[in-house]
Amino acid sequence: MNLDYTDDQKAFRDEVRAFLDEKLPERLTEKGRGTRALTKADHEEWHAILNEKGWLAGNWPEAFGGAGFDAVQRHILEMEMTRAGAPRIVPFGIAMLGPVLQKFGSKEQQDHYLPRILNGDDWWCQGYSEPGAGSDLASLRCEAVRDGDHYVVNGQKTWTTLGQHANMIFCLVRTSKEGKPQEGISFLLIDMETPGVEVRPIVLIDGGAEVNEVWFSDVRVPVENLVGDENKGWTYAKYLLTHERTNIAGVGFASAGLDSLKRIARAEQDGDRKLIDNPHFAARMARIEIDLMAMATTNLRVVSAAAAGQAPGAESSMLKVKGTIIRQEINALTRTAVGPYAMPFQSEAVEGANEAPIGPDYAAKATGAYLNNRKLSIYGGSNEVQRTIIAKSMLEL
Amino acid sequence: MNLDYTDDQKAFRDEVRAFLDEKLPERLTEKGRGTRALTKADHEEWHAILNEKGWLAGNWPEAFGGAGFDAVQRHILEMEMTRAGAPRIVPFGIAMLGPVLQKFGSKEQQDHYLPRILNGDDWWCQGYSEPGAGSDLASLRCEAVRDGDHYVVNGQKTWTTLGQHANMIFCLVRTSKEGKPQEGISFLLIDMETPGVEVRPIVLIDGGAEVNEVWFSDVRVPVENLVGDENKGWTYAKYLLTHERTNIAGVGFASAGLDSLKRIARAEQDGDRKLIDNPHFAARMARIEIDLMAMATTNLRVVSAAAAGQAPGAESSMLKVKGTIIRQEINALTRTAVGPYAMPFQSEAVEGANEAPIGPDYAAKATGAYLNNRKLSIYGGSNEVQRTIIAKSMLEL
Amino acid sequence: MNFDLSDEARMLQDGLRRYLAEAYTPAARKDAVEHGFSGDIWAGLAEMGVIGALFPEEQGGFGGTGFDIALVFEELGRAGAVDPLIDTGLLGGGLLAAAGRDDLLEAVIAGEMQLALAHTEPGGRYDLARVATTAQEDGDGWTLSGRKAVVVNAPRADRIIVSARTSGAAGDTDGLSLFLVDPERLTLAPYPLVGGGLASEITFDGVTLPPDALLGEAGQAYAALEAAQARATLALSAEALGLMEAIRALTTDYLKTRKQFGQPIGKFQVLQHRMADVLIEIEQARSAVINLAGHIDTDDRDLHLHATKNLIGNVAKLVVEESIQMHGGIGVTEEYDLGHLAKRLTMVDHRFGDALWHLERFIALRAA
Amino acid sequence: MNFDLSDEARMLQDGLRRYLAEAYTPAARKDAVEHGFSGDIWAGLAEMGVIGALFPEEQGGFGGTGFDIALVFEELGRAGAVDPLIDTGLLGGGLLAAAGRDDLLEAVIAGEMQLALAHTEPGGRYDLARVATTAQEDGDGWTLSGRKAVVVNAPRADRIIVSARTSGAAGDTDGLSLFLVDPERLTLAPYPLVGGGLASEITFDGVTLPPDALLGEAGQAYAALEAAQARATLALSAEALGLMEAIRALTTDYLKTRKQFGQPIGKFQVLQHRMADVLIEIEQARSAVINLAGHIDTDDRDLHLHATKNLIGNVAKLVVEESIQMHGGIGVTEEYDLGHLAKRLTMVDHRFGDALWHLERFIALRAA
Repeated sequence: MNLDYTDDQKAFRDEVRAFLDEKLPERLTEKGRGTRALTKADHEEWHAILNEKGWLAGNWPEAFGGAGFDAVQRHILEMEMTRAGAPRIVPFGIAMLGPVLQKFGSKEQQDHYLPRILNGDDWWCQGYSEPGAGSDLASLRCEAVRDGDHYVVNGQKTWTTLGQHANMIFCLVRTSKEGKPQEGISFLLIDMETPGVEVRPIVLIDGGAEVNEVWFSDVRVPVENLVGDENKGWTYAKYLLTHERTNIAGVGFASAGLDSLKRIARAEQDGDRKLIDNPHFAARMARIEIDLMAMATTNLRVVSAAAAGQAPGAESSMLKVKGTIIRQEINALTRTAVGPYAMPFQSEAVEGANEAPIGPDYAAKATGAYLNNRKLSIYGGSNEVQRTIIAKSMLEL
Repeated sequence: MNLDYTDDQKAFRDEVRAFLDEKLPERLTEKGRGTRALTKADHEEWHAILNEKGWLAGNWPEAFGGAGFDAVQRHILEMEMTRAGAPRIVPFGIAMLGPVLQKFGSKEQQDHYLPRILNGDDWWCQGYSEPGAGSDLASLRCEAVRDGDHYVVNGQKTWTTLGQHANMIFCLVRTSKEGKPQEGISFLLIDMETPGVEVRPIVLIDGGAEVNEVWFSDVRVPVENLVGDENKGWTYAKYLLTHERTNIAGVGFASAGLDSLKRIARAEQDGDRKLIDNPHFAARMARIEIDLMAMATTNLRVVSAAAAGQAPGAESSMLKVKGTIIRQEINALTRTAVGPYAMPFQSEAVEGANEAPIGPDYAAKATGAYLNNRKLSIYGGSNEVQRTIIAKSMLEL
Repeated sequence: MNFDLSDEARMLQDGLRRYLAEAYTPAARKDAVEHGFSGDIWAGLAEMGVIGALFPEEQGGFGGTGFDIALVFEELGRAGAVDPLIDTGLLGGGLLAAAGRDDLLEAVIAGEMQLALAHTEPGGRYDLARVATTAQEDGDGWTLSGRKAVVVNAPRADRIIVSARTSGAAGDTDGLSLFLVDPERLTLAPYPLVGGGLASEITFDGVTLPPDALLGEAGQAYAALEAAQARATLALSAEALGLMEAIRALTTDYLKTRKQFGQPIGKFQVLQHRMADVLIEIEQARSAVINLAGHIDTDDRDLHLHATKNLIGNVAKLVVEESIQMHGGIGVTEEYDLGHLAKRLTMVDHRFGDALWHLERFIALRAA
Repeated sequence: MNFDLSDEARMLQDGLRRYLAEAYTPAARKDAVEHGFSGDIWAGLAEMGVIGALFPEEQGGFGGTGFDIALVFEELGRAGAVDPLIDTGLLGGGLLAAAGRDDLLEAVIAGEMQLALAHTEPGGRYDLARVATTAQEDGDGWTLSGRKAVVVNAPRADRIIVSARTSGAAGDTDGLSLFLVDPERLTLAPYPLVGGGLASEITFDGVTLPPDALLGEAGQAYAALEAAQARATLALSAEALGLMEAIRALTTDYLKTRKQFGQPIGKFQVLQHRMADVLIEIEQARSAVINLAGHIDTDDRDLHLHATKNLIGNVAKLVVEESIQMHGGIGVTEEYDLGHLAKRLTMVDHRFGDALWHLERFIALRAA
């Protein structure tokens, strides 16, 4: 046993740090820390910088233009980027669709779409959830009916994150109502410029509009946009969900959040002392930090096993649950930390958000982040679904 | 709305206090506070003192020799007795069987058994639970087969508290296997001197042996010992369970436990300060006290409604859950408070327990009480059963 | 001991609940959220005597007990009402009453005057004595200098009551004075609050006031501020209870109608038990509000104040988080009712001291 | 970065697990619970090299890393073993090693000597510096006066290491000295411990010791005590992890076999989800033990010490309470295996500092 990185891993970490020092634009990290949202152009700029270095698709094999990193390298890259305040790599093309196409897509699909993801020619979004089919994906109803060389798609998707920026969407659609609910599902790639596709923003509780409904009315999709076999989409979806779970614990986000919380607690006056010296506040913060120290090691254990070729099982679910609890507690305590300045409504979506924030800078995002991040335990398989997976794998019931 | 007692209620409280001052033997309260268990004779002595005053059966109508107190008076009596450190009134005859006989028993049963309960001629115990039928009472299997003027009882009961002192047991027995499981159950009174009854102690995790298994082998019980109608025992059992829930919140026990915890925390040295001045300890204790202050008022609301003739519904279940959580947290924090002196095994059941305790007096019971009181959330309808009752009554599912 | 409402109280409760259920339409709420309050509803509340119920007869009202306050605000909470009754009624009105300004109080009770209390300062958090703003007396009156933070209802107030130091230093309870200020003397940039309503930051940069702007006795305002804030805290706690009940009702309905995996999600035992725990805690919150209401005019006021606000803060967090989780995605959308209620309930912990703040003071009182 | 055991470590783990599964029969455990340890098993452990695994080669062992300690004690915990390896090996043996007493250490590693550390005093709680017992030097040696509390394994120890003050006052880290005492010089009344084993209170009422009873340098014992207790805390935390795993296995089996309301209770979603939370927390405990094991000889030792023991204490409470609750009545009976395991796991929080104690010190270290 050895908790330290190997010399090679340390060298890689140093390389990442040097790269971020040099190439990560200050303007983007400032946006991340402040009240302003990253624009589509911001994301594209950062993707291009990473792509130039060859690190945009750390998880892709080199044959497909990826970096071919192992799990530990990917972990190092993610941790260092988060620590440096870099924008998150938009996951839909890189982390989600890419692996599916590489495993199940046709040669034509791979040759066409994979380079376009890397180059930023396509912005993908995800069409999984439907109203009435949240955690229960198998019950989805958006249907695709074969009509000659096309599928005709009708229905609705929802919770489509950043769909407003996307020109392409990968969808689970129902192509058969026979057999078990999950047996009649297919995996379809849809150009969002096709007539009949409509995107409507959903305003969230924090005032932001990063998620969308996507409506399909007689949308004609060429049959060559089917990935793999018809009615086998459930298999591909599960494969994708496994890949989505890279960095499922969110250790980097939690660490960055905790650092930020500590800065706030050191700045906030609480009577005759700083807030960080309030023993009751400090106790809540310490419990979170202690939990995070342990979870970070659990995460490394899973990462290390993955690098050695072992597929993570219920451990992913454990990391998801614990990771979201920790991040949400950090959000809750950050809201507590800013005191009365949690009250002003300071949303990116509200006019005037580019004005100076009300109260200290660090207060502006606290309430919005708390409210918005309630989603962490809901999406990507709710924590209830994860607990059932854990129990089943343990109790064998 | 008015949170104060009425003048009559205050007068009653003062009367109770004066009575306890005068009549409650110091020897019994000392035992309660120390490491020694109350003997059968101790319980009988206290029952006799209460009976002489006419207060032993506060919940019984005066026609049956009870005090005929309303819910508020009973609450006052219970709170004052607990506060004074009086032994608990043994519930099996007074609180459980008495109301069942008064409602469903024959005139002969009432005339014979009720005075004997008050006089202390009979010590009753309860034969409800069976191995394999804990919270799921309807699945019980101990059977009574009619044979002329007798039932012949075979089977086993368990968790029979203080059964070692009892000469009588009231049992739920299966008299029919037809219909729904709860339809074939009868309520039977059994003399424990009858051949074929055997009592075996169950040693608990704290070393005590207050609960027992009771075995029945061809035990012949006269048919006149059947309460009410054959196969209607489930109805009587449910009625009994409702009555058992008087004082279900255990506010008195919790208050006494919290007072004791505070005394310990004021006595315990913790570095350069007393433990009560440790902010992290104080925070846990304050949270319990704040919870208890609210629950005490919830309890009064239910008591007040009961005094006005309203039957408590899911409120009993809420009080049971919250009440046991609070008492168990007090036990847990008391164990924490005594520090390393939680380690010596100081059980009443262990030889030498009448010697001076190891460490400070107040430490002797801490670990045993913590372990033993895990039962609070298990018996009398586990907290899981209570939560289901609450949810059903609210969700109407 | 009696937990029943008097007939008058029950009539007020029924009337208010019915009125709000009818009048507080989505449009009216939207109006109140964006503009701080809805004028028609404010007039309606005044007409029903809701403002008067907050004051005793000797102050021109017909209520004023802790239970009256709790009753009114539980109903406002249940309706998700935004109207600034705490600011105008309990803070502003309470301080006017303490200073014997019955002339203005009459207008408040009639619904004709809106008030705001400019007290908290940047960095002051929840400490009532942490006022650094100064008021200097000269021959012509008073000169105010300092900054006030998150002054709720300031943009809509007809008068703003401003606390300032006439002696001592930030943290002292002595030396605080109150001034009645016409907002036309100030530059107020309004901003919206989470959960609705408007507030302003206020900077006093040598603002001059006439001599009669002083409210009550100079230097002696702390006790009045404490009493007014105690009643406001009771009101906010009762509002929180009403919000919890509304959220619980919404969530219960959702559990019964929303289907996943082939059945209403309320059939899932795990959600049933968690909902049972939520219900238990809401009952705890109800009792905590009763405790504070029953002790608001007694020596035990502060003990119950700290206990109640601590418990309310903790239960509010549980109710918000569990109700959103049980709703799933829809729980974090703006459009659905839960969002508004959850935001208001979340903000309860950010006024008059949060759960940790009250915990520490409860411990200190118990140790005293 | 590598979380795999070395081949040697895996062999030791497999061997120890097999040995304990066979040798630690109910009768052997009963023997150990009542008498402090079982002689045959102690000899067996020594023969397998389990004691030697706690010490590095230069001290006559063949291990001594944090991971070696964690491995051994996780297995002892899994078996519910009572034997006082912490007292004899890590506390006593560690202090002998620090004082260079290789002669005695050899006997310890061979399993031929049992030790106890008499350090904590009544009222001293978990504060390592709170020693009031004094040792006075005169021409003929040392005179000890004072009281020691809950000296684990004292009744079975061949030698007792006693801490006493040669200068300073209770609370000072300077001035602590260690003495090696033959228990025949003392009157020891043994008493049983919750979860098994024996201890004594020890009163030194002018007990005289020869000059060579001093272990190490006079007045300089604090650092050695701290280091020995850190390793003992790692051992205890790893034992707790093993106990958690054993309890989890027992509870999982019970959930699969126990039927209520017509089905195995493990089919109830509520118990499934709570068991999932228990499992998650046990994984947290495993990682916390790894963290401490990996940092036991680094500058970050104390940060991880406090974090790990805090987390272990909290998770232990959860595991004990949930496992008993899921078992129902049988969970509180003495006869069923869970009782023994739950008691041992509960007691983990009462040695070397409880969860609250370590939380406060973690906060202090982070603030430093």
